[in-house]
Amino acid sequence: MVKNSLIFIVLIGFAVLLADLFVGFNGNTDLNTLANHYAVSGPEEVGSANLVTAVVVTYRGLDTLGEVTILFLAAAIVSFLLKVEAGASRNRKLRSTSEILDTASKILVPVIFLFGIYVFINGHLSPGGGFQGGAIIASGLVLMLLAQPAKEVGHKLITLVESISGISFVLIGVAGVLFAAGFLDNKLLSLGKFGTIFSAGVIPVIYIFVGLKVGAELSGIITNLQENQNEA
Amino acid sequence: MENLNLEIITLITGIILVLIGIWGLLTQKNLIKIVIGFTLFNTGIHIIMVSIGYVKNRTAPIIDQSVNINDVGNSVVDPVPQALVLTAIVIGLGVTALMLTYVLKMYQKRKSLEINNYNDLKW
Amino acid sequence: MVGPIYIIAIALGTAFSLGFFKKANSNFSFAFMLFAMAFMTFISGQWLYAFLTQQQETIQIFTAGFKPPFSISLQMGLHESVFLSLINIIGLLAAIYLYDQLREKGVQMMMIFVLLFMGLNVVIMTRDIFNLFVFLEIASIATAGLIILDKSINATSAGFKYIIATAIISGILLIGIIAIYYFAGSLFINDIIKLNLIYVKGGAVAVFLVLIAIILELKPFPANGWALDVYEAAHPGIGAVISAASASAGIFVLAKILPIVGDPGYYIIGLIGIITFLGSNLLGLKQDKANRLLGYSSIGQIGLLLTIIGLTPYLGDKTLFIAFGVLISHALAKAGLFWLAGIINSEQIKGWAAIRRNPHLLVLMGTFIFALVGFPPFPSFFAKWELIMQLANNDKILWLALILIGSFIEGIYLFRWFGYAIKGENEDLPEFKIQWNKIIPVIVSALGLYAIGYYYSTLTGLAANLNYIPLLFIIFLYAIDFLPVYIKNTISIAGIGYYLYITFPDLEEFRLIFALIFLVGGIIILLAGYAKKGRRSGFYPLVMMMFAGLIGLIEANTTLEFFFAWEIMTIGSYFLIIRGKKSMTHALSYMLFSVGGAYLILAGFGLAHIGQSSYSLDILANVQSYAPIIFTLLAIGFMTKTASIGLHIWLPGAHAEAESDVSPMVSAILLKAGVFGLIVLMLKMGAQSFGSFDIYYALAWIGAITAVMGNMMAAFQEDAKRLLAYSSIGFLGYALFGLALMSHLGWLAAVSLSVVHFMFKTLLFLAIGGVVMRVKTKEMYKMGGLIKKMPFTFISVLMGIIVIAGVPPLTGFGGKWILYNAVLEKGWFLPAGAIFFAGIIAFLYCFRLIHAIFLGQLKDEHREVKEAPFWMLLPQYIILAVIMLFSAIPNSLLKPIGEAIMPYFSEGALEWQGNLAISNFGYWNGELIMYIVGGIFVVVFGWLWFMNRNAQEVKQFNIGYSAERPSLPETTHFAYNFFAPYKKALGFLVSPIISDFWEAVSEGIHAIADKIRRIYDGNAQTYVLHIIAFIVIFYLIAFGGSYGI
Amino acid sequence: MEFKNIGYALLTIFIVLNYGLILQGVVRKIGARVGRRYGIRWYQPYIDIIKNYAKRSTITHGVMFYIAPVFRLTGGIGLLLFMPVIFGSDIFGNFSFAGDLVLVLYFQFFGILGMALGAAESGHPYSAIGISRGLSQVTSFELPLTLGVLAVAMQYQTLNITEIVAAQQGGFMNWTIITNPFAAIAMLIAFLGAMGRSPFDVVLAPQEIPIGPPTEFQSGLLGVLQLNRAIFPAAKLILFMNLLFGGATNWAELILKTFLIYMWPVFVGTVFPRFRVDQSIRWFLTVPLIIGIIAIILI
Repeated sequence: MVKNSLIFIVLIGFAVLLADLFVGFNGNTDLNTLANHYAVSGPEEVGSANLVTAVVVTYRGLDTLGEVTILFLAAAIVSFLLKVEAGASRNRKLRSTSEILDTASKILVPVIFLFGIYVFINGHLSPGGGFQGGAIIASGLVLMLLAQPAKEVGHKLITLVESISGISFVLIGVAGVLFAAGFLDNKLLSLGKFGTIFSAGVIPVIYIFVGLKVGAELSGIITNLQENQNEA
Repeated sequence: MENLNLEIITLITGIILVLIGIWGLLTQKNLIKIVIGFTLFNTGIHIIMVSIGYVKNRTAPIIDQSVNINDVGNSVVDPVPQALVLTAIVIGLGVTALMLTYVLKMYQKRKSLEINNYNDLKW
Repeated sequence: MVGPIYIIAIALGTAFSLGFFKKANSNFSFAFMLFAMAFMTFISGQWLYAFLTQQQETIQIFTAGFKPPFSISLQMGLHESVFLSLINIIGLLAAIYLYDQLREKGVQMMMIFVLLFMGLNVVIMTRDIFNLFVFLEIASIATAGLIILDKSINATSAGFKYIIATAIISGILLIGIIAIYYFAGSLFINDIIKLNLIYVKGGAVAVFLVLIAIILELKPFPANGWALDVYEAAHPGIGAVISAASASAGIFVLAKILPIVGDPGYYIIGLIGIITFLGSNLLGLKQDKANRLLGYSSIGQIGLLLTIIGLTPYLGDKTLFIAFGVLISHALAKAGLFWLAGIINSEQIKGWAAIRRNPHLLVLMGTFIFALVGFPPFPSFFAKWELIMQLANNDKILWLALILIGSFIEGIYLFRWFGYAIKGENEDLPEFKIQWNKIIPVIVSALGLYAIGYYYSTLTGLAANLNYIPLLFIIFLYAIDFLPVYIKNTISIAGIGYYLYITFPDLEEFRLIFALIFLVGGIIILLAGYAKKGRRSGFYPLVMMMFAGLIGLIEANTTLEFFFAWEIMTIGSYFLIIRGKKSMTHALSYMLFSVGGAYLILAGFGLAHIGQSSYSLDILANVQSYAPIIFTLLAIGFMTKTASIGLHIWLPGAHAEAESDVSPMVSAILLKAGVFGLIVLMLKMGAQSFGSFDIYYALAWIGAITAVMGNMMAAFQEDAKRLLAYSSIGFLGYALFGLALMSHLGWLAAVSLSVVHFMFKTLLFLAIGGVVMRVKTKEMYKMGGLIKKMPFTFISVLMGIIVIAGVPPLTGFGGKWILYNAVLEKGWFLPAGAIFFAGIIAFLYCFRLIHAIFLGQLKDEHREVKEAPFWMLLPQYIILAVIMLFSAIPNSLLKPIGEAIMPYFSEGALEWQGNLAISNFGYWNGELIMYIVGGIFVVVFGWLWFMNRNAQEVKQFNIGYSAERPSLPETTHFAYNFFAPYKKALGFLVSPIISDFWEAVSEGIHAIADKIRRIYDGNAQTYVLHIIAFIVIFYLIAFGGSYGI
Repeated sequence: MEFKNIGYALLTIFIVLNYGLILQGVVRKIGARVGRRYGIRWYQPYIDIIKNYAKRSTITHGVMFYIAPVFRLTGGIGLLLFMPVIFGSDIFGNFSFAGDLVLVLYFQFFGILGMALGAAESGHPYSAIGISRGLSQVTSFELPLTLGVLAVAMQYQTLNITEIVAAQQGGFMNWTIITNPFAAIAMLIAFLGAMGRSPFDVVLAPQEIPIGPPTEFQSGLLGVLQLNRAIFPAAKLILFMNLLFGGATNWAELILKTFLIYMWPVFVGTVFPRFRVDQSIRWFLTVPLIIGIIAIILI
């Protein structure tokens, strides 16, 4: 009880802090200089219709690389920690799934995968992008695993996709240093015609790799967690 | 109630979520619930971030039919917090995944989700 | 040059590619990873080189081809390159160290490892605040991954705590960053700095959140339980990375965002820093697990760094020098210790006793421990020196005191630990094996410490004259340690002799006198070393280190040189003392008193430096302010070495348990360093008083009480060497008293007594050492009747005690006589009464010493005892010859001393007519007394011989013993508790009040530490609560008062 | 220093030796008569010495044992000779030009320590016990004595005994005992201890321990000690006479004064029973110490 009241007091203090922080916040009526630059010059400089994508992949591309790295790290740690020791007997008790789920998944999973690919390919044009697409792909995998718990997903494949797309991302970045103005420079490829699929320089390429990578990483995490279900 | 605009409401919601998240994280004894507390905290922060980037009466920063290509600067909200929140969400996802994995591993070793059972290291 | 961006590319590329490799190729994948680490190190090192030598300009790297603030930019400047090099080198070494683990655990761990360092590298280079957040997260997550290297339950739960805590912290950071973005409209740090956000309502809170989050990443006390658990549970190789590399990066980040906060931030950082420094070190006291102890120490060091950063406004342009000196010492030493921990593989610090199975490992460990505490020649020494000087200069006395207190507390547990390593029980400890990959990183970091220490000493400018020749000689002796003892002994003697020969012409006055005591004394005592057999491994470098320090004291012209030498001497003597038997606790208390004393000296020098630009020792002569305080600090500092009452408890054990030829060194020579310090101090500073209270009068009383207590305790000892040790305490009481008189005669007495003390204490310790060597016990009552077995030793002891007793005609009397005259001149009769009382008490222990050992009944088991070896006797008889010379011709000793004193105190000098000394009060002719007494003695002896020449020598038990024939020497030799009635009457005076006092202090501090550390209850929620509460409390501190961040 | 000094010194020793022996005998005689006993003959000490030298069997326990009496007697004679015995007399100033009061004070211990060493070599536990007691007691009365001496030296601004005596000339009102009573009292109390008579005679403790440190000494060795027993107390008497009672300008005055001073410990000894060592230590470090401190403060 004492502890809870202490927590309460501390939380009140923290609330006061947050209140103090935002006491002057009254919504924005205008973009600040930075945002304005992105909005006004973004389409021209980057060629991406989705300004968020422009910011994410180009202007703040290094963040995105870091982001991918974080997922990669998380996947690596999960796979390390949950790695089932070779030779360990596997006696998982798995619930059998319903026919409906099984059948539906067979139809839906390819569609979901396709949708995911669509989302990341169109990342520079519409809401969406590599992360979203990757997440969608991974959700398809979740569905698949729910329907067929016993299915072994090829870790090798996941790793391969993950590594190749990761390396490609880095290589694109380095190519920017070598052949354009800087690391992850968008103008490595021509900007193309604004608003079409083949536009916005390397953004779609990067987003494809990001999508694949994120999809692979999330899938890796999910399969690892799933394989550890009921594991002694 | 004039001040209670959309962004203020979401901001306050975010703050409350942060506080609830911390409260849960501090008071729940079940490891999974603690992780949930963290995700609430994290989500609250993301909502705060988005609220901050909002500009009154504007649309998403995607140049499509709803945006006048020549007046982008006056028709979209700030793309930066949205880009940041994207990154933050992914990071949060990674962290949450890790937390759950650790909890799983701890559970596998000791068959308990009670946080008080993991106090071996102290002082 | 290879662009810094390639650090990222290489690291990421490597990490991503590692996925291709399978376990079968682990050697190849490890090589691949190592190559990446090496390449990162190469890039950063290459930039460092360019910045240092080629006037390279700081460069900005723009990503995505846009300028900031539109894109993320990185910066590479001198500071960045230094930190990057440090971190990457540690990373490279850590990777080598973790060779087995990384290979065994597979490619994931290698990926994580590389990515951790990639994260840290970007964190240092980036100039974008959100990018900073992202890469901090990478580093955090990678760390969390490395923590679970061995997948144990403890590691996993520690990892969980770590993730929860860092996730909360980064959440806070994120809130702060987004708020900053709101207020600043930019994420580019340079832009944000320009906006002075702290003057914007709400902006200040945003800045505060970022600041506090970065500080929390540095694990401040008390919101750091999670980090401690990590240090304890993680593999030591990982602990090294967290402690050394991550913390360095964290500090750099803090420095990077500091300009955003502006000046008010310093206050908060300093406050948190000092709390962390003190709190963490305090709690470390109770810690007995090695890795966790290292954790406490790491956090403490980070606290010190925070303090230094917080004190930037007062440290000015020295901040970087100081902070980096502390940081690099911490990083290399802490990494080294963690790595050693992995080799020793002992959870408890007591288990480190195993380390001395390999003496070289012990040397490495010592290097790290001394570097952490801030001894020379390590960078931390120069940093600490500069820190104290600057703080004093800015009148930040409280900060100065707190920093020294914190360092002292850290010294306690580090040296206790080191003591276990050198002297703890290691019989039952498991073996450890040394692998090449584990030892190389340790060696490299130790060498790095030495190299950077040397580099640092050249940076200070005034340290350029530091005398490294003796230190090189020490290294030489270490290199030839495999040779037999007589060769090394000869080389050592030759070394000292040669040094004396080349420095002799430059010495004068007191320097000459003390140089002779130190160096000639050293040579004489070293002669006894020929009596030792075998290799005497490690002995000579240590002896030479002590002498190097002593020489340095003599030669010092600046306060820094003096302090440098003082600390070198302390190291050498510490090791000499701890070489003895059962010496662990004594060496620890010696070290603690030494370190405490040294800090007082440091503080004193610092205060003396206020308002003066020079560093010469002469600044003491015209201090601007705090003169009496400076004097008191320095005096107490020096008195820890002279073992004045209250500060003496280290001495008896230390001297008594030392080896037979080390005891005279530490007793007869080392204590004089304190006397020399006092002399320098008193000469420079002159009369000092607090208001009307004369400090010298207090010193006189301290001297008097020391003399009485020292002598009385000596009288009650059963252990011969302990008796001599207490006698030293008493004798230095006389010297202190004499010095305090501040007159010609007082000083003449003090200095001549110091010389005499050197002689008889060498004589007695060597003689008793010889006896102990032969009879294998130090308990006097277990000896007896040895006069017939060891007649030469007996004569030494006899002469020695006559000198101590101050009975005419031998030279000890001269000191007494001068002291009487000095007292009459000065008029301090009450302390003088005590001094003379002490002189009489000296008879008690003198007699006891000679009686219990040499006279009375010979024990049966000693019937075959032989005389002490020739090489033990030789130095004794050399000294005996000098004593006889000084006794017969007292002015051969007193005149030169008098001349040395003359320039400072001319009044009341003795007038010499031949050998007749005339003072204002009386006169004394030592030579004549010698003849008269000799004459009377010969006449009386002749008379007795004439009357009684056919006396018959009888056997041992042929005594008139109440008509019974005693059969056992044990019951007949009255020696145990010899002064029982005296003890009954005055024993209460020597009840161990002082040691009880220090013990109570120590117990109290440990109890407090134990209570406080209960806050770390091992529960992740508690730790998070600490974090939130920490934020709230410092929010209130920063914004609550009128201060405002 | 000339050789005739040696002759005068021998003369001094001769006079003081005889005086000391007679004093010893006479005082014992008086003590016996006071106690209603017949007592010894007044010349008994001479007889004892002659008897001891005449003994044919002599044993020794070793070198230190053998030379211990030499140390003892050298101490006694030295003490005597380093003082001016007769004020104003060059002849009986003896070797006082070699050192001052400090020398005299410290030279007392020469004999004590030498004796202690020799006695200890005998290996007889009673010797050792006696030494332990003796040294303990010596240290305790030394403190009031030192304070008194410092007070006196300060009073006369000199450590030169001759000058101290000179300052006290001109009637008993100039004696230190009158001019500096506290110092004198402290010293006189210390003197009780120095003389080793009851109540501070536990060192020799004639009843329980057969004569303390000298237990093992016999024949000629004991004879030398007996010589010292005549000279050493006499020398101490002369020292106190010089410091406190104006010294003596001729032998008659010296004999009179020292005899009267000697009565002081004799009376005290007759009245008070013996102290244990710890008792005497405690006592010396209370009353006389306080008096000594008062003397110092009053200077």
